[in-house]
Amino acid sequence: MRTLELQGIGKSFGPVVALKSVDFGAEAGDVTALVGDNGAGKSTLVKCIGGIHRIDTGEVLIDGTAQHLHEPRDAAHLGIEIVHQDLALCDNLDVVGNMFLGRERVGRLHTLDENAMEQMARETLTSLSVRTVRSVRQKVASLSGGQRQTVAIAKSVLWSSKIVILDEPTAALGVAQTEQVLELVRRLADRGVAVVLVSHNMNDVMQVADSIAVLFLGRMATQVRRSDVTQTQVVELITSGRSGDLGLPGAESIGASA
Amino acid sequence: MRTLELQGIGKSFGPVVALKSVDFGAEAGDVTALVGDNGAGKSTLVKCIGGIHRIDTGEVLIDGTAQHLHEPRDAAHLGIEIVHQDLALCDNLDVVGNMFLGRERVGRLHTLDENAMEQMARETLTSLSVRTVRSVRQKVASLSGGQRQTVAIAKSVLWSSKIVILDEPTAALGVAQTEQVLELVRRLADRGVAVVLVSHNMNDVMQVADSIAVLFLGRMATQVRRSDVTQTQVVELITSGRSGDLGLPGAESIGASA
Amino acid sequence: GLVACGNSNNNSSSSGGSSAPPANTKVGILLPDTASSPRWVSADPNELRKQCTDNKLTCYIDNANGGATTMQSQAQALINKGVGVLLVTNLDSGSGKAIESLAKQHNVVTIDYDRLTAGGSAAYYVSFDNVKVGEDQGKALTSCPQVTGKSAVGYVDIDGAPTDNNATLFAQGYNSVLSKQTGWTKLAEQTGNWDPATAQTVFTTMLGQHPTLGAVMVANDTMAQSVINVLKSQNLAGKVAVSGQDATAGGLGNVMEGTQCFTIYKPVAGEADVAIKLAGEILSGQKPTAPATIKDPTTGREVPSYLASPTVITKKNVALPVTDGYETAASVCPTPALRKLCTENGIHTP
Amino acid sequence: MNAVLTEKAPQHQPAPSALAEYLREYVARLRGGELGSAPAVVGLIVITAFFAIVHQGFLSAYNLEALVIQAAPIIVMAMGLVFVLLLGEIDLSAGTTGGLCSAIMAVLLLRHGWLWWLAILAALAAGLAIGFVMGWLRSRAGIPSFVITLATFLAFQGATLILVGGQGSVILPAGSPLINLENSFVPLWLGWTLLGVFVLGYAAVKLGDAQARRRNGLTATPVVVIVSKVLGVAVLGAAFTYEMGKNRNLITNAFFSSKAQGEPWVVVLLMVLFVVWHFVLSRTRYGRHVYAVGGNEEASRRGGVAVSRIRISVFVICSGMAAVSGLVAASLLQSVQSNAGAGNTLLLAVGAAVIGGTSLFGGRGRMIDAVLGGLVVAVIINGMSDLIQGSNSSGYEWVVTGAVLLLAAGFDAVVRRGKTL
Amino acid sequence: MNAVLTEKAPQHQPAPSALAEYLREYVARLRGGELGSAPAVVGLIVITAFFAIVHQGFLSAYNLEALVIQAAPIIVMAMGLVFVLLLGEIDLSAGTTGGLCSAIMAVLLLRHGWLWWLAILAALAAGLAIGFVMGWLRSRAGIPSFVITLATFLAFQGATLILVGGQGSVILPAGSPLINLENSFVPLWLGWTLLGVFVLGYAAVKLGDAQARRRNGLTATPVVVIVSKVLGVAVLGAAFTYEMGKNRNLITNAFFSSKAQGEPWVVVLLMVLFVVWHFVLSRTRYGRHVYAVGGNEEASRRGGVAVSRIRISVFVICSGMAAVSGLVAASLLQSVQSNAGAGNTLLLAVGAAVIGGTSLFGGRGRMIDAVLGGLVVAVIINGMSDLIQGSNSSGYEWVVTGAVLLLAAGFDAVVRRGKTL
Ligand SMILES: Nc1ncnc2c1ncn2[C@@H]1O[C@H](COP(=O)(O)OP(=O)(O)OP(=O)(O)O)[C@@H](O)[C@H]1O
Ligand SMILES: Nc1ncnc2c1ncn2[C@@H]1O[C@H](COP(=O)(O)OP(=O)(O)OP(=O)(O)O)[C@@H](O)[C@H]1O
Ligand SMILES: [Mg+2]
Ligand SMILES: [Mg+2]
Repeated sequence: MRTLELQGIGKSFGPVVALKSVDFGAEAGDVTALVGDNGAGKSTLVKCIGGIHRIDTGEVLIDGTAQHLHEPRDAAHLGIEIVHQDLALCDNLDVVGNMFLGRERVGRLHTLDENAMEQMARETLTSLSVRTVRSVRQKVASLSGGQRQTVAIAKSVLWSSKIVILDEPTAALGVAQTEQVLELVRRLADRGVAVVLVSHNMNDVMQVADSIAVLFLGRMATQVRRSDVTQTQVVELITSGRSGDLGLPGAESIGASA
Repeated sequence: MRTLELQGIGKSFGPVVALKSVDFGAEAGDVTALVGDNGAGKSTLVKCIGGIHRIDTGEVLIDGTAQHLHEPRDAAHLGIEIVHQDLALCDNLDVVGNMFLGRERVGRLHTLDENAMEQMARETLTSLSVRTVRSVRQKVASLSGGQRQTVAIAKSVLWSSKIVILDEPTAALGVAQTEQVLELVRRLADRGVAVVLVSHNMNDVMQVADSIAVLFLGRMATQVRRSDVTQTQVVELITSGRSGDLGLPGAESIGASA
Repeated sequence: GLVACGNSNNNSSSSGGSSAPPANTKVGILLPDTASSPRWVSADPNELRKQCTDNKLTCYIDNANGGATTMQSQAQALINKGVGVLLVTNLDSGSGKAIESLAKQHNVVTIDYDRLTAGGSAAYYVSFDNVKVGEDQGKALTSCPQVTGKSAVGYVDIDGAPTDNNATLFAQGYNSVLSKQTGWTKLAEQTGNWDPATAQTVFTTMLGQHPTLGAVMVANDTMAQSVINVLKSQNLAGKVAVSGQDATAGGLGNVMEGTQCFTIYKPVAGEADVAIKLAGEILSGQKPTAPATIKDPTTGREVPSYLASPTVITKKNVALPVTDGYETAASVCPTPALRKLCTENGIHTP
Repeated sequence: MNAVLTEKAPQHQPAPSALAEYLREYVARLRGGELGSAPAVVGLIVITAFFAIVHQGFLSAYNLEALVIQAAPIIVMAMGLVFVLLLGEIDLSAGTTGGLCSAIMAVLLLRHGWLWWLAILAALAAGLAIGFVMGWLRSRAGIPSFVITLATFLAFQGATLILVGGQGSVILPAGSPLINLENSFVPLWLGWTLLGVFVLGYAAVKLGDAQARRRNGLTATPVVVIVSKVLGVAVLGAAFTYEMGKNRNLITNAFFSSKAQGEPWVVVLLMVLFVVWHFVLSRTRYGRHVYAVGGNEEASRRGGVAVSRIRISVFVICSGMAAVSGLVAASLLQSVQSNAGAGNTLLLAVGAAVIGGTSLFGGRGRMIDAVLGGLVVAVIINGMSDLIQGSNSSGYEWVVTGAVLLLAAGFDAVVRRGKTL
Repeated sequence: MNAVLTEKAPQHQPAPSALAEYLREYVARLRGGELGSAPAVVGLIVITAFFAIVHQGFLSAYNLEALVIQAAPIIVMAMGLVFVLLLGEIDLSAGTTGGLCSAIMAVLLLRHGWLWWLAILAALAAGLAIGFVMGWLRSRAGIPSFVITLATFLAFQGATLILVGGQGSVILPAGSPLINLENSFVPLWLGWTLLGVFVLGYAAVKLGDAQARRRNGLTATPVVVIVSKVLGVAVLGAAFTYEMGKNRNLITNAFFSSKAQGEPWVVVLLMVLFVVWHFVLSRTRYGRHVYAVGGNEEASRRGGVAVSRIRISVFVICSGMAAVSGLVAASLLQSVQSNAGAGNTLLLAVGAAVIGGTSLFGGRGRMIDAVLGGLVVAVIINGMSDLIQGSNSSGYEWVVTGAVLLLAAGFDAVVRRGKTL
């Protein structure tokens, strides 16, 4: 029984079919990489899991039970944490405010416990190798691209959750920060979290993943163990939907590209 | 005489000093990589060149002449094209509308020549290996992260310009698209354009750059020819501001990080 | 806004009084708005100022622009200035009462000017009799040439704003007359809100429903203009009896053209001179006795009152408001066509 | 264009142009929430049907004319507001600007003896100047437009009062051409000719577009779809022109043979304004830039759009149209009141644009929104004035007007649910 | 918290807490455009000084009282509007909601003989219910708030008219406690006690905060800064209380010995409302969520904020405060008009919030904005009613009010130039 299991997920936007009967699974303790070309449907799939998009068809199973995800809150309650590709931060709040958004700590009289939150925010950021954020009381509007991404990542790993999904978390990060995040991903998995990592960087994927799922034009081409494929095969799967006997049947991989 | 030359650029946001007397240059026919840690000031520097931020101190010289850049239009008139890190597209316009924004083609009676624009947009996108954009009449609000980035890149290379600056252009791109963009960058340089490439991907930088400039905490650590450094040295420069006898004097590289 | 007027020389005695010159010569005047009648914009302020000068009083004139709160703050400002008498034309009885009790708190005597403050504490009431205005309107309408001799007349009412108590009183007046008129049937009644656009929309619909109506009981001249606009588009202007009120320049023009049957002329002088003279007497310490009383509908108090009578203006006496100086010939006769009519009707244009 | 990119000239696949394909796409677009004018049109039909049922004469030629001339000032003002709203701005003073400009016209005409067309030009110039100042304040001084236009709303109300002065209103001389706008009618032959020109022009443009696209190998609207659209417009227009061709004089007898026949001239004005502004918004560079700035100001600035010039220009257009609207209202009332343009004028015009489908947050809106929304509002007000009677009617009328407005907007919103860009 | 991250527990550097450091930061923040209340305060001082110069009695105790009781309804309404504006919404009907609620109160009190406090509760309940319905329509049906509240603006105006009826107003009985709010005064000893409590409470909270931060090793405001702020508030408060302690009855004689002394009770109401809402916005989870939704709705939704509940709640608060504002206005006028809350009430309250520094686009605004902006507006209106002379004064008054409003806003905007979030 996998921690996260998707069965036959389909999703259309008006005339656009973004996902078509996608199966996918992520196990506790594994890093599952979700790869695919631009516009393959990775982010759409992540948003479906996160309750941001309603699923048209198919089911999401958590620990083997089918769940209804209508709101991001539903996902959070099930222990799913997500860093979305479009980071979505509140520009008018500071770093602390964003990191604790929706889960603010309160103290006496139900007032916000700003001090505790500020300290936790600092510690988290430092552990992610961020040295240039001048103050956690800065508005996020003034952060650089990489700094914003770090805040979003920090926000999602602050909480003990069952499933952590990262949609291209290192896209804007520097060399050192990228390393930290990959290490963090490994560490989370080792603690028994089911981690899903969306990335275009094949080096990172091959380095850190236990399992690799390839989306091709809205369909799941294949999901294999890392050890069963080479990097070249993965790239081939991404660009053409099949590689040798892996992937979609020939007709579909061509037909779908029409 | 370099096509683009920056002398002693300084820029502060209120109490935050983002850039401090930065010198930088890019030659026609070269790909100049601009690298640095998150928050080092790369995007701020690019925005200063683009006329989005006013420079506090220092000068921008184009072909040896000092220029005043108060508005993005000023930069465009000088033949500078920029893809900014925060792509900034008009979500309510379609792909064609965005690609030709500010430089629409007009036909008879000063009406928009939609057909010509649509065709050029298609051709450009195809040449960038984008296969999943269903229609160039789609609103960009509905595009995936990588597709948006492609539109922004396509927008900037549509015009023959003297200087092309790309701020992390491949961050969200897939494997094939990244390759196309790097190839494009090379091709542009070969045609005599001065190309500036901001990137965190050292492989790409080492592969495509002729010259490398390293920003460290708002100061220019060094600018060297690609052939004079190794990848390890560049990474060291990025993370600590110096490497061997390259980079900032010891005291500054430490002092600045306080 | 305030206008200081009159002679602040305290030593001269008041015109008719034999008593000692008043110690305080300051009179505050609160006017309501600019929409319910054009009179509040120029006719009243001008006449009141003139009377103040004649009576050697210092007058401060404010217009509240229809805002009850504004009037309240203006009253406070005037009391702050130290006025001894306050003339109040209320926007409604409630806010008028608040002002009067405020004035009472500060020992300032109040006079209801033109509008009675029900439940208020004014010492005097100076006005035209508004129910009588309405009755005059009703009577004049029934004797319009368009309807005389007809056995059956269908008519419609277009009332003033229901927020304005005067509109209620006018309606009370004309309805009491028209409902008793034999052969007259009311086809519809709506409010025009003192607003010409509303009146025009409303009357357009009314005419569509009742194309054979014979008379329109419309509360004032501004709304009458809208009614005439619609009638004109149907070539009915002049064939339907249309009422009015206020003797505005436009109203007088319409009366001369025959598209409006009559208007009601309420010479402001009749009110203003009484009120200002009264104020002067109060300031000099007298307590004049009023010729009549009006019963306050809420408290039953008999308010000492000075009531003036309105004049019905038809084509026959159309020159009267101009010869009185209530309107200028220039504003009544702006175009060559009207100038010709003016001359025919005895209004002499310069 | 940079030749770098053309090295790999691509093959563009010829597009399928079948009707079936087009309809499939249209339905999918509708389902996906791109509704265009559909909700406003359906809303207009429903409300009209409602009033036609409860109120006998509602669809008579007489009332149809009344409807059109009452709707005209609202529609004209809403057209101007669309520009301002497209930028996410607001002009609270459009109503009083119209009032002030019409007061300027009336005073110049009557008290200073100007020629009528000079007075009208002066009023329009005043409108444009007002818009320029407000746009300048917004764009250069950076004051929020809500505050600027709140201030001018108050100030212009005062200025109109001062200009019109103690008489409460200035009455326009009977024969003046301005009055003809709302009170005089297009000869029948001219009405039909204009309709013909409009329909043929529409057909020519649409067919020409499709032709050009097909020549360039792009997908185009199928001819049969264009033809049915054109036919639809032609039938509606013909029905209107025919209805307006009836004699609307309620009473005829031997003495009066005059007829009220033909559409009011203001219809022609509305058509011209609509065509011009629709063209500007949808087919010119300027229009594209208006949308762009409304969608993402920063992106437009980076793209080289002269953002502050665009911002000023929309205020100029809006105030200019407000002046036109004020003149149309003056023509309707044949006079200018001292409180012209105050009251609910502006709110109703904004409501019209929004009900038509224009967003208050910028970036979404079209000219047709102003027309359709303005008609909805006018139908509600006209219908309501017969529905509720009595001397205290205005209270009930307000309540019901509010309720109907809410229903119309609610219908629109539910249909578009969550699709507001 | 996930222990994964704490493996590398970092050292947080102890922050420098010197006064110099604080001031340097403050100046840098000012220069960087984070101005807080500074522009509104400076504007208030300038305008007050101006009127005090041109108009002798402007700063008299008598006029000071008038100013406060005139400002109260505006401030209360603006406080409620801040919540709605923080979400980027608008409530055009706040004025008429206040009017309707006060009409409900008056009718229940006078025509149905309810107890006064029951009638007040009913009015407040009506306000909350109205807010709930509008919030629900906005949040669930997705109708733009401009349209919803335009509809309710009209409908409530009508409902008030129907309730109050043809007499134009309902007069509140003289002795009713509600009237005391604006017309009766806090005993001097109580006024001083309340001031003391307020100042001490303020000091305690600020010092406690700094203490806690320092205990946790975080940078804190230096004690000397806090002390000077507290002293500033204390001095201003004392000056006001002292001035209000003077007898304001201008004419005294043998018959009337009554004194008007002490601040009006409404001042206490304002203080309580300010403290409560300020606390809610700045120190509770709910307040944080209001800012978050205003800043980025989608991010808030993803963060688990119950966006639609927040959205409904701000309308409830706004309409509830509108009801309070309506009651305060009724207390001021000792009656309820049939056109209560119509006119410019709402626009002035929104203007107040905006001049205070609240953004119309959501995400930026504080409670103090409503208070400062409301005072600016009240000072302008009060000062203006004495300034303008001439027979056509109301016209000029409008013009000048508009101009001054524009100046106040322009000053604010120029100071903040380009810093509007
Ligand atoms: N809201 C939407 N409306 C219409 N189409 C959409 C919408 N969101 C996504 N799409 C389409 O769905 C497809 C998949 O998009 P998605 O964002 O999931 O791609 P992705 O795999 O994440 O790509 P990338 O690597 O570029 O981030 C794209 O073709 C995109 O245009
Ligand atoms: N508008 C602003 N206001 C205040 N500080 C700013 C602003 N813009 C940037 N900064 C600060 O300036 C510094 C440099 O930012 P910049 O965006 O140039 O970094 P970068 O080198 O592009 O980083 P990245 O690789 O993450 O994109 C950062 O510390 C950032 O917080
Ligand atoms: Mg994606
Ligand atoms: Mg950057």
